[in-house]
Amino acid sequence: MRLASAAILAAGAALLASCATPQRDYRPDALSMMKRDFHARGTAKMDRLDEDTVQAACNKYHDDPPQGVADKLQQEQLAGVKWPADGKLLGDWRSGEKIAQDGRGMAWNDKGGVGGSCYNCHQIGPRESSFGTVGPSLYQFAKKRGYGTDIQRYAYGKIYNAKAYSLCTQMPRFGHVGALTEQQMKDLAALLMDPASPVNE
Amino acid sequence: MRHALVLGIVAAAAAAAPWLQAAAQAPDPTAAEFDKFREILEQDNPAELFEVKGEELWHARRGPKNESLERCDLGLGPGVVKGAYAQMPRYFADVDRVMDAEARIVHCMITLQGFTYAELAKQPFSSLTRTPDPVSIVTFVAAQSRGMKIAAPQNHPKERDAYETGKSIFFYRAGAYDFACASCHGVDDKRIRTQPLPNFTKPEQAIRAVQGWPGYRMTGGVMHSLQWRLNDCYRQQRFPEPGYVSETLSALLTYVTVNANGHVYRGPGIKR
Amino acid sequence: MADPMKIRVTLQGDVADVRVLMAHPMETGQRKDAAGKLVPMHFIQTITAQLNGKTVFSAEISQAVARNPVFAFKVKGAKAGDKLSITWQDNAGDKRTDEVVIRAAS
Amino acid sequence: MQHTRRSVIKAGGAAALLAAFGGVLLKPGRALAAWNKSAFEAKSAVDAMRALGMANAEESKAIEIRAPEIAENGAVVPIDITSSIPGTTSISVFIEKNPFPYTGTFDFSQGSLPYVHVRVKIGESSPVRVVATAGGKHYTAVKEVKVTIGGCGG
Repeated sequence: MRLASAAILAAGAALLASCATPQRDYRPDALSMMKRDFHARGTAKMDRLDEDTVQAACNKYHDDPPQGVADKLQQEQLAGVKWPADGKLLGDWRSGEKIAQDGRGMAWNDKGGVGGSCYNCHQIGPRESSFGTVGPSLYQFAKKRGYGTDIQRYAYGKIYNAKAYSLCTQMPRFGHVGALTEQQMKDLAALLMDPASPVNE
Repeated sequence: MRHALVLGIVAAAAAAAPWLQAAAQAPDPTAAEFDKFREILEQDNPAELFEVKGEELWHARRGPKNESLERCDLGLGPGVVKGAYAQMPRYFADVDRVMDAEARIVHCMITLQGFTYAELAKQPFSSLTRTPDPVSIVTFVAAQSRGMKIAAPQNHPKERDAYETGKSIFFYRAGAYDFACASCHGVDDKRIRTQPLPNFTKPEQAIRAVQGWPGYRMTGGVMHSLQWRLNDCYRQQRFPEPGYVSETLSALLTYVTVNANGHVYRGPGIKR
Repeated sequence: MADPMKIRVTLQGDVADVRVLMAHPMETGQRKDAAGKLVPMHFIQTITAQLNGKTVFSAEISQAVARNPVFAFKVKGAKAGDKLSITWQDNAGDKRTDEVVIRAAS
Repeated sequence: MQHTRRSVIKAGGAAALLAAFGGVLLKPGRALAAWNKSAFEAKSAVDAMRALGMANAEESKAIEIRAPEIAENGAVVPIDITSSIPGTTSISVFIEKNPFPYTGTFDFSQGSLPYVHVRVKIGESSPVRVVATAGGKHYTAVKEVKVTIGGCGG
């Protein structure tokens, strides 16, 4: 019995050795190691280590999923966007600017307030020189794209769930995960879309 | 309909592209000014105060066993400190796992001196009023590799496993904001606010994950090690908290350090 | 007890380039601790450097000097074998002196 | 308590090496520099200079202030000051926008050269004023240092 299993092991080892090139998938090891080594803290519970369908697809395909997979999941994500019940997509750009500046939210030490962290990754208003470049510049967002309802809807929807438009974008899904409120997302959309917003100077 | 809209947006973005590129690539006089004075700050780095303290702690008889760390094996034999930091993380047979420098120091404090993991992991990071001993000790150990080439080994199968596992951890997207380490550190020439983000998947940039650590942080004037750096990255990644000196962090450090192999380590540094 | 200073001197001709690191919190009295209470002022007020017992450099400073202070100054007329000592004293009455001996270039 | 000090060899150049003794608490050989309370507690640079008897300082180009145009972190701003005014005996520093602008005076005696490197905290963008004293007269120069906050805590 013991001998037999040893023989099987040996055979297995030989098989592995013979096909050296195709690397084994380390993702299961990585995930079980993380699940063993991490612990919940504050609002950051252990379920955050679990992939949802979008994360799983992006992880599996290294952020480059086949068109069919991406389309299907994007449609699912888009269907989940909760549009404002009053039909108004734009709020107050001034408060939008404050939300864009605010980097708090969802980290284990965050208490209370959640901002959009927008300037961390985007150039937005012309008077903030401390902006990141992970995402594209949003300066003159509507001036370049137009002020119409389609673009307004795109702005709001993108903030609500960026993955509905580009499956493996690095941008978080602020509405989908409940980080920002409807009003906050309207205010951010206004920052980008309001003709009076400094963004569209 | 939706496709038409998306196409329209793509077209608009493309039209704006030259301008976008200009914004992203504009030469940054501020960064040049920071670099110039960073050199001055590095000349006399308060990190050296922690280096001295770490050396005292290394030699002092402490803990329930009243022992020093002089028999601690950092991978080059018991008590050999010179060059050890530049050759970690590495596999240690006595624990049958790969350990980074701070993980190994903590292991020695537990096994040689009789401290417990629980007490060392309780408040492992520096505050304004307290610098934990392992932080000072790792600063001393790191300083003993100043000027040496990074040479994290990949000889033992578990060292190669740690690299591959670390790579998978690096690219693993999850959490409230769908972030992975790679979200910020997997592409070239990006920054968060004004902070440049090195691309750790490339050897010439991966050195920036190692260089300057342990680092004296100007904000607050405290000494931090790579254990702190990784912990704070995971906080900003909106993940749960990784265990102090856990195997996950050793694996991640193996991935970025091996990517940086061959570059010269300049010793403990100074950070913004 | 206060932690030791780190003193480094480079001799160029007869000019000693002195660089010193001091371990001190340099509390401004404006910072709040985790409990929201103001941390009292605690900072180095005076510094004296002596070459062979003779004061060559001294300073009075405020809490606006950075935490873990770094100073550099230059002393003319120094030579190998000279003793350089540096003393600081803070507003809490703590003080610390460290001394180094200048060695000839190796 | 025994402290181990290590000497540091600076690579290259005509570097001399200092060996360190064990840390000892010595009695200062002579009285420490006085600490001018009223100057340090003054809320403006002008008041502080008055308290120090430097209010009449005249502008001078012979004072070189080397400081960053934009400081990476206001908590640690390195400043190098050199006076080429003959007979300079002290250099004083005022960070005009700080709540207490007077930051310190450095006295040079018995052959120390009129040069000092110091690292200071600057709360907001501010002129850094320097006064050099020579032959009982006061000379002044100023340098603007910008402080940005920036970054999201990384």
